[in-house]
Amino acid sequence: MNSINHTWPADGMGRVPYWVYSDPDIYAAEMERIWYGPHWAYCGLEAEIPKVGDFKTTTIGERPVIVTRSGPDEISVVENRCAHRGFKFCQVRKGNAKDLLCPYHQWNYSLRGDLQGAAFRRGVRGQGGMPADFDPKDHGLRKLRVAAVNGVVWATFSDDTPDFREYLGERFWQHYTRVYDGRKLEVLGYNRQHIKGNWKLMQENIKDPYHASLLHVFFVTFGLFRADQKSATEVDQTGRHGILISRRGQQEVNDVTSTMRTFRGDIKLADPRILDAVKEYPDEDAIQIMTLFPSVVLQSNLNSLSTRHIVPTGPGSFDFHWTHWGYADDTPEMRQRRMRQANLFGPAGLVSADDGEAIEMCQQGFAHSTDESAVVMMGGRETESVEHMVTEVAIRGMYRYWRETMGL
Amino acid sequence: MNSINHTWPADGMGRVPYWVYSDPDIYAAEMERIWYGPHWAYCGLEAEIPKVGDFKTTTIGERPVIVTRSGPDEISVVENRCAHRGFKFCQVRKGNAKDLLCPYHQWNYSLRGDLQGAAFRRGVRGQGGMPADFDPKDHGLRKLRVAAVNGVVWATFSDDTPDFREYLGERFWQHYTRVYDGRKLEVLGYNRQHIKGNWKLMQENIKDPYHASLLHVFFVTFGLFRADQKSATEVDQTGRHGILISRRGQQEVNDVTSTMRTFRGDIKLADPRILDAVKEYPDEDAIQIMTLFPSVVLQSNLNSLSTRHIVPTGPGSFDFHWTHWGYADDTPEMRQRRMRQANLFGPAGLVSADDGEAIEMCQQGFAHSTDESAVVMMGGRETESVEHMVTEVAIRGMYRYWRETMGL
Amino acid sequence: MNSINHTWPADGMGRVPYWVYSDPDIYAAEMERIWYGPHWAYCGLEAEIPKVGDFKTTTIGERPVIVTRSGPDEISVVENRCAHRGFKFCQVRKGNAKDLLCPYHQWNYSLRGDLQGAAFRRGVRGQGGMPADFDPKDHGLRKLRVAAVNGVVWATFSDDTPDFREYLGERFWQHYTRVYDGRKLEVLGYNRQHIKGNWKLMQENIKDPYHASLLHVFFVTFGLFRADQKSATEVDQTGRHGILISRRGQQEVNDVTSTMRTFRGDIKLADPRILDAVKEYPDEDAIQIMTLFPSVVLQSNLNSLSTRHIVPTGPGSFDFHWTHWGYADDTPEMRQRRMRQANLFGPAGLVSADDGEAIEMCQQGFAHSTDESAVVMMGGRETESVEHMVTEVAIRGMYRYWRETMGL
Amino acid sequence: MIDRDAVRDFYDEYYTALDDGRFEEWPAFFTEDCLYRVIARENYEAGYTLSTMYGESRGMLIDRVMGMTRTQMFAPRYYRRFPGPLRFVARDGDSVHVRQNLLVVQTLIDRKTEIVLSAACHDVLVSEAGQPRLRERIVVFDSEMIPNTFIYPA
Amino acid sequence: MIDRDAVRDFYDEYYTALDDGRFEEWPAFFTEDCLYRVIARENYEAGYTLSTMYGESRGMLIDRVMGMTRTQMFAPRYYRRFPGPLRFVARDGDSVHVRQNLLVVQTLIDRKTEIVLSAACHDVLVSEAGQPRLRERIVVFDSEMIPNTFIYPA
Amino acid sequence: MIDRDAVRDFYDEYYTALDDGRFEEWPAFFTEDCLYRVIARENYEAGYTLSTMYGESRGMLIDRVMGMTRTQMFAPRYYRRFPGPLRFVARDGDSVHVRQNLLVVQTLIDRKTEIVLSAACHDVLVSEAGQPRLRERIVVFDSEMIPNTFIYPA
Ligand code: FES
Ligand code: FES
Ligand code: FES
Ligand SMILES: [Fe+3]
Ligand SMILES: [Fe+3]
Ligand SMILES: [Fe+3]
Repeated sequence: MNSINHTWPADGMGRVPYWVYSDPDIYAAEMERIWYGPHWAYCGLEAEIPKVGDFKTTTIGERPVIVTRSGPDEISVVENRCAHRGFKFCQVRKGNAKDLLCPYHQWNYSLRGDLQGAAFRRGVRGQGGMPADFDPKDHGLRKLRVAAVNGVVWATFSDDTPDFREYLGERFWQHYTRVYDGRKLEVLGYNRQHIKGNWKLMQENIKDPYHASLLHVFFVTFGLFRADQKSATEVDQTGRHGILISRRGQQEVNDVTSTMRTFRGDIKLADPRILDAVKEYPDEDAIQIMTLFPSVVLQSNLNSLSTRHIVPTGPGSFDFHWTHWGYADDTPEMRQRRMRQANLFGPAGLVSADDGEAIEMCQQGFAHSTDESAVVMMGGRETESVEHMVTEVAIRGMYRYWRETMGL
Repeated sequence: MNSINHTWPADGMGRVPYWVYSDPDIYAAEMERIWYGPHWAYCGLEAEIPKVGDFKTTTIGERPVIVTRSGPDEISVVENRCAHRGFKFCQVRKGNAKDLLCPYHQWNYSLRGDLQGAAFRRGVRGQGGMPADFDPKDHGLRKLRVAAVNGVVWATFSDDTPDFREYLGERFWQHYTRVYDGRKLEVLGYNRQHIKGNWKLMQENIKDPYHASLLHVFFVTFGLFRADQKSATEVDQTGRHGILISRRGQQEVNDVTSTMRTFRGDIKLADPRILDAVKEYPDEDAIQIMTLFPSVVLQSNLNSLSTRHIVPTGPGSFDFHWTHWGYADDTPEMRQRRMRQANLFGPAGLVSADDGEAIEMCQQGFAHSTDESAVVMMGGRETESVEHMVTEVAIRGMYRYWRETMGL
Repeated sequence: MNSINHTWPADGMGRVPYWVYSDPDIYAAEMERIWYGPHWAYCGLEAEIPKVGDFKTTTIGERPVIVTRSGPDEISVVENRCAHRGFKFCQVRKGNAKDLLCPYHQWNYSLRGDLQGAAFRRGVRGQGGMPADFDPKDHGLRKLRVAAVNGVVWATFSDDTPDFREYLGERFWQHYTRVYDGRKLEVLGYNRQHIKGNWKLMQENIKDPYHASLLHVFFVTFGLFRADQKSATEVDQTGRHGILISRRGQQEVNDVTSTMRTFRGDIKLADPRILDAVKEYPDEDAIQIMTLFPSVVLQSNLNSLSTRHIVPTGPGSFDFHWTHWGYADDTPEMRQRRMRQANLFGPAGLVSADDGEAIEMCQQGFAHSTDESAVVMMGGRETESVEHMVTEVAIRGMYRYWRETMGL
Repeated sequence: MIDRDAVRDFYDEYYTALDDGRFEEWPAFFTEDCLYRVIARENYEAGYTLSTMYGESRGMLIDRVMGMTRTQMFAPRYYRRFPGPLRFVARDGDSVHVRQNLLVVQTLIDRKTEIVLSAACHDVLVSEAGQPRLRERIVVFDSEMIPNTFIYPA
Repeated sequence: MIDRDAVRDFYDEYYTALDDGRFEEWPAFFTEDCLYRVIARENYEAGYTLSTMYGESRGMLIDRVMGMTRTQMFAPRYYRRFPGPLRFVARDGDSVHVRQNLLVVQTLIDRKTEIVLSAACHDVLVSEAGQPRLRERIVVFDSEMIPNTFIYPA
Repeated sequence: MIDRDAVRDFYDEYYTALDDGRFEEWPAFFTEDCLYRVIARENYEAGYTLSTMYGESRGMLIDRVMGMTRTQMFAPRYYRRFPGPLRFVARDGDSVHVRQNLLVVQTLIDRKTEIVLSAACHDVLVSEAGQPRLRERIVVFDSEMIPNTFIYPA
């Protein structure tokens, strides 16, 4: 990273310099150190590939991969790049196959990524073929380490990545298993957005509960999310993961709403079913939104459950893939409820659309002032978990970790 | 600018090397030294924001700014980038507001850009909030220096920029005040073009009267602009500004037209009202087109008045915003006349369309021969004003100044 | 090329590192050393500009050029960039003109590219004009060296390029003159594709006969191209050019087809006229496809004859221009036959569409793993011609030459 | 019985109201008890019910308009709708099944116009008080990767 | 009285003439004394009269064609016009008020096809010698940031 | 005698079958002995006969579908066709000459929707067994620089 010559602002914890969002050398280093480094990346749900031979394609960082059900109780993740001449041979989103075949020269791999056959390897009628020293064992697909944890599939390019539970830390393991508790999951459908902003802005957006109670008029107005509600903002030991927890409040006018210019006391819903949420977990929390660094947001918001996968496509943009899901044993009513509440989320979400727009507006705002920096001192300069949402602590935590990892 | 290793061609004044139009390092240096340096940049017309609280958004170089009527006799220009986390919070072209509010976390600024309030600054019910050392005075929007001169608003990022009249120099101040004479202006409408060429090509195009009498068949044919007319090409002391002055001629065939391959002697207009221009200034000039470096072209052409704002969007492209205007006290006939003549200008202009196309064709031509250079020796190698239009003197002037400023 | 710090993989001849396809510095060096270096580039067919004054525009590397019939027996190739200020003045695909006129300031060039006139060169009525030392001889268009060989026009920017026959070498000269035998050619039409892959992938695709017998199900199925056919893969002395020769086979099932997963034994054609090919050359070859480095593929496939011109548009993409042709003395039946067979080729080709897609899929696959490398050891590690098609020898040959030329 | 001309006029009104941004008029084009979905083709074909925009009553459409106009934050933009030929698929009783392609282009300030939605619309129209109304409208879009947000209804 | 079919046929002729580049025929689709505007939506909505292309008589349209074909310098391009459904807005006396969306795409040599204009057309047709003619045509375009130039009429 | 409504319905069926990917039904829209061309405008105008897609019998169209569905290798994509207004050019004997613009947009996985074809279609319809059928269809496209491949028929 000798090509990077930036220095972090003096007020270390309270500031984030804008060059972290646009410098191509920073971005290239992030790919190596973060995305292909010692971190678990989101790959999908086991429910997407239930039967042996089922596979799905996805992307980790910028690299295409294939997630296969390579055995009854085995999931494999291999790079979607033929070992012969680099062909991205799997082009569909999902499918089922006995093996992985590259159409260009018919190199053929097992569902685990081992090269099983290469057409004409021994030549045709004594002509051509691979040299004697060609050993199929040296020519398999690049295999990633895999962790399938309570229905979610994770993978990493690095040998140094700690095991998944350790990667989360005990506290976040508890949060994770609250929702991913081992029950079978069911896919309800997908939403996909291309957002013209740096990938970290998505992490920040979710790590920042403070915006939610101000930007999201719909949430605020209907008391779904308000700064005066019992809530917590937690950061893991390393600072990289975060979670925002909130109880549901009422649509009441009080001392806090009076400070919110965006509160609309007069609004009523013509059909309130969109908000008819039911308690489905032991605790009283209405919302738990977790950011697992670097690749995903795990949402449990009212009864809307989803994973939101971040796929960087350059310093200034990323693709954002939503997988909405429910439990396999959901009642039809519950399934219907999750569907209805999905109106709040995704690219047309009455709440989430605000975030996609906000991220682009941030990138537009600072893109040409990279010597300036953002202020992230709401709630102080610390990086410890707190029992409220009036804070940017989780953002500070992420950059504490980011600087360690990037050596900046 | 250590990353720039180019040397100017031997024939210094007579040549412009093609790398000035495409090298990204040159472009980045131009942003710092020229666009954000000691130069006045065009922001708009006072007539666009007549009432207190009126604002408009625009761009200087690549930075978004907001122009506000912050007081009865005060105009402010602030960067359109929230001091909190960089949000480009003002997204509309125009509006009226009591203050400037960023929707992301409701930081709220005065029309002058001072931070007036930050939601939850003191926390919510004792939780969170900004640290004790958070002083709103340190967190306002970046303010630019402003000059509102006879109806036109100018701004600069630099403290070293001389005052506007000095920036123009006496001679150009006279030219400027010929048209911008203190009368109230009125907006007639806008035209906008995205042109795939380096921003300096637009400056050159207008600084080059010689092309006008050859390229613009419509002009030439109807005697609106011809090399045999009384005219002048002036350059300011520094070389950066230029003006082209011309009297109107006739549609006559003579020794000069014979040298013009594009003269169409046979063309007549079915409805000549498009050319029915009237004298509206004391002098006899039909055309005065001024280039105020680096950001704008001020046109008074027949009775068509406009500002043409240059907004660079990379080494190889810029946006070009036309504001067509008239005087507030224009008669309906005169307003109608300016409208009609507007057919000659803008993206569909019978004359100006040629220029937009010409600029793209230049960029296409030299983009892949950056070691070659343009010839700009028409009228010699000097950079002094002349009493004719058969010259590239104003282009030479601009590059004389450009090299000083860029240290090349 | 000091900015390039890559090292070739250990297994020199058997590997191609993926950075050759995406590094912008490599690409820039390729332009200088290969495209504008000592190589003949394809410009078109003489049949496109039969009459004196006929011209066509095309591109060599990234530079626009004009090919003119400057005399009854003379063809000139000049850069499409005005010597004045770089204007790409010729914007049409084809035309006929007495001279070349730039519309911007009416500099006017002969069909050979000599400056014949510059408007107002001597000023207008004693005003302006070019300085005394302005010598038109110094201001012509950049002229390229030209070779018109049996109906095909070639040009080069370099003085060091050997003459065309020598450039091909005796063996490839024989292949070239098999099809381009001096008979008059006739244009049948064009096809154009924009392909998002590095330009060398197109060269590799054609230099690789091994894929053809596996990827192209249509070919394989109808016995048009199969690994069990008599064939040859030849490489010239330098390694840069290649040719693939094949006899036509039958739609038979045998030991080889059994190894081809893509063979469809059951498919029949409803209207077999598309394959009704006739022998038109002395030899028994059904297919001869030649790659002349770096710019073109010369195809004689059944009775379908075409040139396929490669125009790079960046490290990750190129334009691919097909000129389908026949002999001027073709019978109507033969012309019709070539037309019909064209269904196999071009962007919708039942065979060629596979290749365009394959190239993009390769670029997608390796773009983000530039430290990895392709395996090109089919048929060994040698670079000598062989009497079969089960080989990547011609790819190895190209990279042997490429490394010499690039100094890598 | 709704005839072709009535249906044609209905959609002319429908799309004009949306293009003009008269969103408050939009819910009235539907029956009180209706189904509205804007759904990605991949979901539709996989049998997933998850929709990007969803309403199961006129009330929910009214709430969508309220949310869009009074609560959502987004950059100003124009949408323009280019419906393809109307195809009459079936009639059962008093309802008409209509199908139509739809291209929606958007223009943001100072940006070039781009395609935001390429879709097939599967509609069911019924007659209410002599007026055709949508009892069901399923907009199945190919353009699964949405350029950030999808704000206004299709 | 101009009927629907006559109007439909009129626009078929109108757009075909333009798509085919038979520009010299274009002015004859208008009345001698007519109004033609191609105007940015921001201007139109702000009440500004400034138009990107403007004509207040058939003569001016003739001059526009002359200027375009004999004096302007521009790169060769194809335009193709995709009008939306015709909507009949009103009739007063012998004139018909018609409204229609219009998508214009352009293709330059070796470049991909792009949208150059997304607009709504507000037209007034009258009958002259049994022929419908345009007395007024206002093309209000959303695509305010034009890709360099707008050459051929809409 | 084929009337307007029959032609309209015919094209509704034609484009719907293609949009839905029911390619095996496509050849039946043509007469046994037919001519089908998808040809670049530059070729068409220069009098070159070379076509990007070509068929001179229903059989060849059947083979095209077979090749496309069983032999070609390409990335999955959606095409959607947006035909412009139908224009009746001429009638000779029992055949109708029809002309129509056509915009085809394509969507590849995770990519934005783009224009793949902007064209004018010159068709000749005849009546066979009471059904209109295409005896000739020439699709002349402006979009000469194709984004890599053109896979499905227009
Ligand atoms: S690239 Fe996959 S088999 Fe050759
Ligand atoms: S970014 Fe503006 S208030 Fe937070
Ligand atoms: S640029 Fe060609 S004459 Fe001036
Ligand atoms: Fe949010
Ligand atoms: Fe000009
Ligand atoms: Fe091939």
